[in-house]
Amino acid sequence: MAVDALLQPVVLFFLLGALAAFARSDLVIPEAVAKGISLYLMMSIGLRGGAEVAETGFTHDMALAGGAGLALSFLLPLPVFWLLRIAAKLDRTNAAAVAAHYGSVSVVTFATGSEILRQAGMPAAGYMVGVLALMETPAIITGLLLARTGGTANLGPRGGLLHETFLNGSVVLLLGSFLIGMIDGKEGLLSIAPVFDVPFRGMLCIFLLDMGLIAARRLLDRQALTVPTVVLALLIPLINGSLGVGLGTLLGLDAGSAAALGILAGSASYIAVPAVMRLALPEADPGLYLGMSLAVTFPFNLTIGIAYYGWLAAGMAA
Amino acid sequence: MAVDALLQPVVLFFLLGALAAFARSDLVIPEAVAKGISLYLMMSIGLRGGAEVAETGFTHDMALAGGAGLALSFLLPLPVFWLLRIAAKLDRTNAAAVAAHYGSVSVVTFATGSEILRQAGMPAAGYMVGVLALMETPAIITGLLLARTGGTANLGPRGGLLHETFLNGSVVLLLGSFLIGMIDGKEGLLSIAPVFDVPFRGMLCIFLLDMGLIAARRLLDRQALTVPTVVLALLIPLINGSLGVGLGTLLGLDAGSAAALGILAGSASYIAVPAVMRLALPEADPGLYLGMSLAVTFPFNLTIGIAYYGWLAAGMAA
Amino acid sequence: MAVDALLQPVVLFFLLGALAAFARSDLVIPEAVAKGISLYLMMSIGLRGGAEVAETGFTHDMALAGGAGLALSFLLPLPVFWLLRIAAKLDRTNAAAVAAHYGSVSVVTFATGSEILRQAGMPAAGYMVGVLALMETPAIITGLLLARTGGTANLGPRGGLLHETFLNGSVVLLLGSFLIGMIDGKEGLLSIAPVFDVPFRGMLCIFLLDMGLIAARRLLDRQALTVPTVVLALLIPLINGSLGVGLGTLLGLDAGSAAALGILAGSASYIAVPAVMRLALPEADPGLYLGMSLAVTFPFNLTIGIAYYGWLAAGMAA
Amino acid sequence: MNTTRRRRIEVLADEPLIPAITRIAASAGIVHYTLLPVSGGAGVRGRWRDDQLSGATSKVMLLLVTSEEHADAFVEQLAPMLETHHLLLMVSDVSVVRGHRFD
Amino acid sequence: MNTTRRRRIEVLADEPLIPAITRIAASAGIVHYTLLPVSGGAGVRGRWRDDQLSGATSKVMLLLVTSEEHADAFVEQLAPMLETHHLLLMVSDVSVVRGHRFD
Amino acid sequence: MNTTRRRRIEVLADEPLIPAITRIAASAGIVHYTLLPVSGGAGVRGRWRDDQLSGATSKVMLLLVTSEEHADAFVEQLAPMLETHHLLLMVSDVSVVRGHRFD
Ligand SMILES: Nc1ncnc2c1ncn2[C@@H]1O[C@H](COP(=O)(O)O)[C@@H](O)[C@H]1O
Ligand SMILES: Nc1ncnc2c1ncn2[C@@H]1O[C@H](COP(=O)(O)O)[C@@H](O)[C@H]1O
Ligand SMILES: Nc1ncnc2c1ncn2[C@@H]1O[C@H](COP(=O)(O)O)[C@@H](O)[C@H]1O
Ligand code: NA
Ligand code: NA
Ligand code: NA
Repeated sequence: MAVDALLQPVVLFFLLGALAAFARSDLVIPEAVAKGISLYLMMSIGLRGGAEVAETGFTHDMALAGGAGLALSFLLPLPVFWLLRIAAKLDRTNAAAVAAHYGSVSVVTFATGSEILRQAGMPAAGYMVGVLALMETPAIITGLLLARTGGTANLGPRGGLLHETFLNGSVVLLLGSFLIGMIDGKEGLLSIAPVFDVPFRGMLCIFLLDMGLIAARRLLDRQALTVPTVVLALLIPLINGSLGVGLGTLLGLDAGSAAALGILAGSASYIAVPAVMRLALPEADPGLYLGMSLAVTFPFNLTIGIAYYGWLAAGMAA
Repeated sequence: MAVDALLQPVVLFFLLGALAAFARSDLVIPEAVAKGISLYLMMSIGLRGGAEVAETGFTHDMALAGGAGLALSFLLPLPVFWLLRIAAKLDRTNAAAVAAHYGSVSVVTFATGSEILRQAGMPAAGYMVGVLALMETPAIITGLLLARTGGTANLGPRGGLLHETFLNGSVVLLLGSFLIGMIDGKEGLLSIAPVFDVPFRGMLCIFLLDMGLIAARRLLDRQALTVPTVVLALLIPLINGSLGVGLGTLLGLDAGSAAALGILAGSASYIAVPAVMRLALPEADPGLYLGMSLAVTFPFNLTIGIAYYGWLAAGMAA
Repeated sequence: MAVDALLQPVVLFFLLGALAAFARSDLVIPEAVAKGISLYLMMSIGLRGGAEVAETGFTHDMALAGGAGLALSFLLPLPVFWLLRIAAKLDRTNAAAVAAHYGSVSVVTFATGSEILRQAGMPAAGYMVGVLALMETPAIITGLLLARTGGTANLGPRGGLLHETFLNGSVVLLLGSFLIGMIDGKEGLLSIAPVFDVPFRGMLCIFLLDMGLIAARRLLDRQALTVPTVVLALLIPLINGSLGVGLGTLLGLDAGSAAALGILAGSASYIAVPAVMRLALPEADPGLYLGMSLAVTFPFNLTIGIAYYGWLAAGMAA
Repeated sequence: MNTTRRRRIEVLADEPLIPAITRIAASAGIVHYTLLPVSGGAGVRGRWRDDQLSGATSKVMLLLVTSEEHADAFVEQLAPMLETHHLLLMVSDVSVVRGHRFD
Repeated sequence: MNTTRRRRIEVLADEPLIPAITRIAASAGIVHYTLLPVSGGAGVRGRWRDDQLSGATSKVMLLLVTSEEHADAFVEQLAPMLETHHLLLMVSDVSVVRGHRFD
Repeated sequence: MNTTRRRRIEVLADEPLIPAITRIAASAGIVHYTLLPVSGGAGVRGRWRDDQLSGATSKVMLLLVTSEEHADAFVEQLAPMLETHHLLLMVSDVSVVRGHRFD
């Protein structure tokens, strides 16, 4: 699976973007287009997941996976925080901010992983999209508790941080689309499938080209990344991902869904969490948390992590 | 039809956008993307309408519908103006500006309505797209006559207001695409159908998500809206729409086309007319005319109006 | 073929854009969307060309066509430079800058030409995309040698001009996609064909609408264009294109590929070369080189040139 | 360096009004200008953001660098429209090189 | 023309912080503002460009025209956050017509 | 509030020239900068609008806040290119807090 996965267009476009940036090409995807595709991906993932759940109805597995996801998102920041404090000597605020990113999830890693798993004949269940949505925010709460800061009240959001967290644009769009998918079902979505289903992989290619550019440019500009933080940005996904796969297998999920839980646990947010952290912990360095999650962990998961979690899940199921 | 219509993805995405905005989520569709989709919708509507007319050739019905559309667009602003002056106590300039909006049409309301009518088994004829194009501008002329202002000569457009009106970007694109559709016909458009035909409903979903966000945010920022203007923004579409359906039925149009004429008469412009009014009647308040047409009448038509005009047309035909 | 070609949607949308601009309509395609579609076209052309080459493998014809393309791109600037100096009395710098544009190629002219040739039953071979990529940059080197300027060292790019030239965003994206197409082949690209293959012609329509707007607006603003430069902007593509077709036929390429070589030779760059020239020869007037290549030569090729090269190639093959 | 003092004029206006305002500038002797995008704001008419749907409420910032004399002529001509057309006008001083280019 | 001297305040800040900063401005008596897009830059935290992916590192330029008194109150309130929140604050003078609109 | 007077430099330049100009700024001691988008304009070379097709004629506004000394060095170095490269250069005064940040 590993080599095949690496040669798929989605991954190759990511590498193309990264190479172009490393070679200091001036290639740029307009921000509005990249943002538009990112919104498209949320809608598409949400709709398709919702429609699948509409078909299967609520099941025992679903509840188990949801509970596992919630627990992982709440708890994973704790060991990550500890690692960052000990091994990378980060201050409390920065360690808390980074930990929140690793407890939360990356939608695009999940999307790419789902496609690769499907290609490999072990698709994840539709309800894993619901789990994805559930896992986005709890880690933020843990992160803020870890930061123990009442601090920057002055510039805090009016509605409070929880409001900001749950109503983050990408969270709302993913959840909303999931609900619409559940209401309309596969049948009802047929007429919009030419937009939200069929072109999904192609759109993902364009988006990953942009991700390659952004991740590599961030790596080139690295101001905040040190050797320990880079090492941890490779280690943490491996640990978290293995925990996710293990927990999924223990709970009796099918191999595809257990692999997906591993992908979620192993991935780090770079959309929803940074936006909240910028507001909640403005003293934390965005160069650090975006550098780790976007420039190191994301490429690692895309090229190695996903294949490894899939391999692990297949092995544990057997 | 009503409940079904409300549960279709296009409408649900509009509601999702509106709810997100009301909940003060930071969800935003990049302007360039929204504008791009809006242009896409014009091209698609124009091409498909033109291709249908190319198939049927010019017919008697077509001429009748066109004449009815022109008459409605020219005349509807008169009673609307009178209502606004009497019931909402608007000054002459503002009343004239708003009246022009209600005489003209909303392309997206028409597009959504057409899809819903088609789904319900009573599709509008292809030439109704031509009627749509005809109805965009006459109301502007009536509105300017009502405003009776030679006023703002200083900042008037160089080519005169009529130039500005007929060469408004969206009018040109709709008409131009309609002509291209007529020249190339269904056959000739086959190779571009994967872009301009198949994905239409899906693109409409994304656009309506944005419309929901914009309409609801405008409602939240309402500075210019008062109780009487909101009530009128609900009443006028009902009256105008009923007149449209009635006139269409009287002229012997099929039920689908009569319903479409109702949708056109009942809808209010929020793209072409505001752009011209900002130039022609700069003293008129955009908060008022965009508030009424975009934040009140558009959602009303989308959720209730379209279903009602369809029901009325079906009833009158029977 | 000529009339048919002119009535195809791609060409009609170009004319619509040009007419709208001449009539001074305010129609505008958001820059981000136009840029996004331009990137899309590069990816799509590259992928499809690469996949075809993956199928046929390397052939003798391929090597010949590649060599011919390289030679044309290196050498065509020489007579063009001479013509511009003699007939249009341009100074050395401007003549060199313009010559570089005519030695290089226009990706969209090639794309439109390929579609028209395919429609006419004489498709170009897939490897012509590789030739396209080869022809983009050599002309820049000749142009810089002709300009004989060590001049603007102050504002020169850090990595040197060759770096700038070969790593221009559009060159990288085209070549990268070509390679991905070769790696994955038709099979591997199947899952992304709904994005990169099927909608190609429709996307080209939207892009050409924008090109019509831009070309016509540039013609209206013409500051730098004189009668001689306009005449040359019509003559040069004819000469270069005929040379290209002749050389292709001589080398034994099939008629479609010979026509494509003519299209490449006859077209002038307006994306990659201007970006490099602005940096390398800042004293050269962008109004002149973009005016000639974008506002005169591009529309000429689209409406007449492509049909003529196709006719010539068919005639020579017979 | 040989610099000269010039006036920097900024006008925030609705996009559809820009061509008319640059015509007024030209009639006051200022033919060169630069346009800057604006993404949102709040004024007496409430908050707005650039939704580009109709472009009717999009705003643009017009920048003019010119001599005191031309600046005064322009401000004089534009003043009556400031209130009715909801324009924001600011004038300040800048130093430029090659002053004759900005007369 | 009857012009008045006012303060022009510009604040460059991360997009997520803008609502909070306009609230501070309002509490200093400045309720009208304009937002300008910014596309990139470099500071002590290194280079950035607007990638809009999360919006977390996008920046926006906030423009306020106001009286000296309100300007001072605003700067006073914002000053402690300049360093911690990586804001860029500039104040200069402009002339405006209808000065009472910018008090 | 403790404010300091600094120079505000704005340079309007074609996008491809920006990296070279920031290098000149750096060599004049100004390493921090901000880039603002520009959407169109008119100059001696006629009207332009940002069509982004090649980016060759897109322009960008570069903003530098710095000390008088560095500003003079920068202007001195850039001056010869103003005419040949069609740059627009403006210098004005601003007050900043934490003046040492802008030396
Ligand atoms: N004092 C101010 N400071 C900055 N921008 C302003 C100010 N007053 C008005 N504006 C801008 O000018 C626009 C029109 O103002 P108004 O005429 O008050 O509606 C507003 O929407 C703001 O974007
Ligand atoms: N001297 C300066 N001139 C112009 N822009 C600056 C300057 N210093 C900082 N900035 C901008 O303010 C942002 C934050 O600055 P900093 O707090 O130094 O990271 C930078 O990324 C720049 O965009
Ligand atoms: N007086 C001016 N005021 C504002 N912008 C100007 C002025 N002169 C030139 N510009 C801008 O600088 C660009 C280049 O100017 P030029 O070198 O005259 O072609 C123009 O396209 C304008 O955008
Ligand atoms: Na995680
Ligand atoms: Na109407
Ligand atoms: Na050529």
